[in-house]
Amino acid sequence: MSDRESTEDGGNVASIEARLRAEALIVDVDGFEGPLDLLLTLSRTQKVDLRRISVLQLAEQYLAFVERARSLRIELAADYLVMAAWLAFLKSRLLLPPDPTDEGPTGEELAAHLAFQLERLQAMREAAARLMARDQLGRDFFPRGLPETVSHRRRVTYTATLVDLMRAYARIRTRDEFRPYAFDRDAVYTMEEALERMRGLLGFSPDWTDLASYLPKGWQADPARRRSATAATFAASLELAKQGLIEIEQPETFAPIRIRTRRKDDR
Amino acid sequence: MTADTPDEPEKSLFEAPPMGEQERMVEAILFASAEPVSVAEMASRMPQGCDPAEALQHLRRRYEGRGVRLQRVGDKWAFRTAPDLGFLLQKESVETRKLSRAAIETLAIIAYHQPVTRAEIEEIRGVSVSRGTIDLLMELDWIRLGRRRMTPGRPVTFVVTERFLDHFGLESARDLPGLKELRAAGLLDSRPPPGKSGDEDEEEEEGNDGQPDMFGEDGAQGAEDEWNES
Amino acid sequence: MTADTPDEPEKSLFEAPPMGEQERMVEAILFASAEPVSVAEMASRMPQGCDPAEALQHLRRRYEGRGVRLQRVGDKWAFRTAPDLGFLLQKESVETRKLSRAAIETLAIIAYHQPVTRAEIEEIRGVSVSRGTIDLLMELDWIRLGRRRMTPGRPVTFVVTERFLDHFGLESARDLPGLKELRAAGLLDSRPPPGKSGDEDEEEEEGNDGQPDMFGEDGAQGAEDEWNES
Repeated sequence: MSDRESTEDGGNVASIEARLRAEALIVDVDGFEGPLDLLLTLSRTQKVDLRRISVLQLAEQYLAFVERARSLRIELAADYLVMAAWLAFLKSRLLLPPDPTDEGPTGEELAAHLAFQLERLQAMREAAARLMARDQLGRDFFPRGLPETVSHRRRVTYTATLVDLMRAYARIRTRDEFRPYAFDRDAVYTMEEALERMRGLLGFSPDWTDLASYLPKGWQADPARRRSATAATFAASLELAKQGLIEIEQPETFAPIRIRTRRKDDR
Repeated sequence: MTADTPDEPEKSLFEAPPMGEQERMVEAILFASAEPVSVAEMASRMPQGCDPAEALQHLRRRYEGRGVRLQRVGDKWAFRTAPDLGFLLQKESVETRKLSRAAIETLAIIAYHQPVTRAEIEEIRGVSVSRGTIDLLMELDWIRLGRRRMTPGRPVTFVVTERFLDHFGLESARDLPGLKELRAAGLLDSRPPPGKSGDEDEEEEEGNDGQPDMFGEDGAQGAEDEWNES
Repeated sequence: MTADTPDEPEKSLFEAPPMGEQERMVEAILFASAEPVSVAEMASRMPQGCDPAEALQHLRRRYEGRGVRLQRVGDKWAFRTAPDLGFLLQKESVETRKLSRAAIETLAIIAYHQPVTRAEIEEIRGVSVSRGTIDLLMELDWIRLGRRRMTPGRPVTFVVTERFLDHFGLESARDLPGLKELRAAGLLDSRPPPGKSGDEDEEEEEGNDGQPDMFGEDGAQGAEDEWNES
């Protein structure tokens, strides 16, 4: 083919080559992975380091390509046209003197970024090629072919003490008659006791009442006993509030906590 | 062509790789193969003139006393874990769990009332006994089947085992303290010991029947726990 | 193997085995597994007090130049045949699916830029990334989801996996070929397009803000840390 071309009129050779190249591009248009890929391919015709590439020239090449595709009635995907529009804009920026009132990036900045994108894409392609050229597992080097299985045994042991056992039995057998009471800890007022007491008193407190007034007799003087009773009563009131039996309020920080019975129609 | 000239310095086209190389080759082949490999098979894969049988002997010596060793399997060869290191291929994890409340109560009833049928256990507990609970106690070898009750339906009974006595340090099930003694020992304290609260879920699962008192010890304990968490 | 020092103090029940023994154990564990094994995993299977990390160093030296070699894969270790002997093992080779150019490029971008969002991959390749490409790489277990980017939309990121490292014989993502040069040339920087100020793809724009090191050493380290966590 080249022989035939060289025998022809020398003046035509360049244009024929150019035409062939253009047609090759057009035929190949499906083979490109988008406008950036096409630009990268076009940039190879400049045969320079990508960092010194002429973006203006590249833009012109691309626009010419799109123009030719259009004249050949080849339908280009939208992103090729978007890129063409952008490159046309970039070209005008690069050619016209910068407008001082115009904000935004200069043509040079845009061109530099495009060059960076092309260089980065090229670099990634080379990196991908180098990666795939490495020795690969299952092709160049191999894992153990006869692995021995590791048996996994999970053993669950259960523990229980004699005390647990007896306590459990006591719990069942005394469920009915047994009433909790605190022995050998007479300064402790339990929450159950508080609950018991409060439930008995609830019906009589339709209005806000200081929580402290619920403390049982004999638990108010001694500080240790008062503390325990207060804590238990407070805890019991939270439980009752949770059950929707009462409401709690505290007007401000450290103010007395007050409760009242929740009205039946509110429930 | 007297090929056997080990001291031959210059390389010929048909010269086999040095024995060290052959050893490496045999090593790689045996390592990567999914099954034991025969000497003939090795020879067919290695460059011409190789002597895998000899390479094997070198290799075998090299692995003597190592974590793996070269082992003959019929007329084939394979790497195998050294027998004394077999324990490394077993992974064992032991998890200690507290017996669930349902299980401990069921166990207690069996211990105090043995031989006892399932229906009796349910009557005492007030809730049905799940199959899993019985299975677990059987698996632990703390209970076993006793004689069938000579009543209609001939239900099976459960009794505690030697292992149960052993675990709980009892000479016989009759040594279990009675209610009075439990109370005297302070074991009827209303407060569940710390850490027992986790049992609540279990209980709820089986239903709260027989616990009409919502504000009994358990309800209160449960509520307290919720506060502690927040 | 010369671990038996005569002046060894008296053996206690909890004394770790001599280093020579530990080396054997590590050898056995790694030989038994086709997959890389972590140091923690080895330690969990070996007797208490063992130091698999040190044993690995000894073992690695022992296998230098042999037909199989000890290879680090992230924070795990595996025996692999020496690459120069691959020709012997063609029989074992598994036919791998031929990857499309898009898949290979996407893989490389994820490896070199990780953690990287889909929008960033598309920005670099200049085309959209098809769902199938990501799926395929995930299926091969070469990439996985990394942490979400803390930017509007919280886009997911992709990172390469330990299996990727294993497949390409890399000790860590930092050993990717040419990584240093690419970084030095600024080609792994995230460089937002000039003048992009929220009028276009907001998510992508913001994604790059305030994370200048996302693609740098820290990025790679971060990804590795995630591996270590698992």
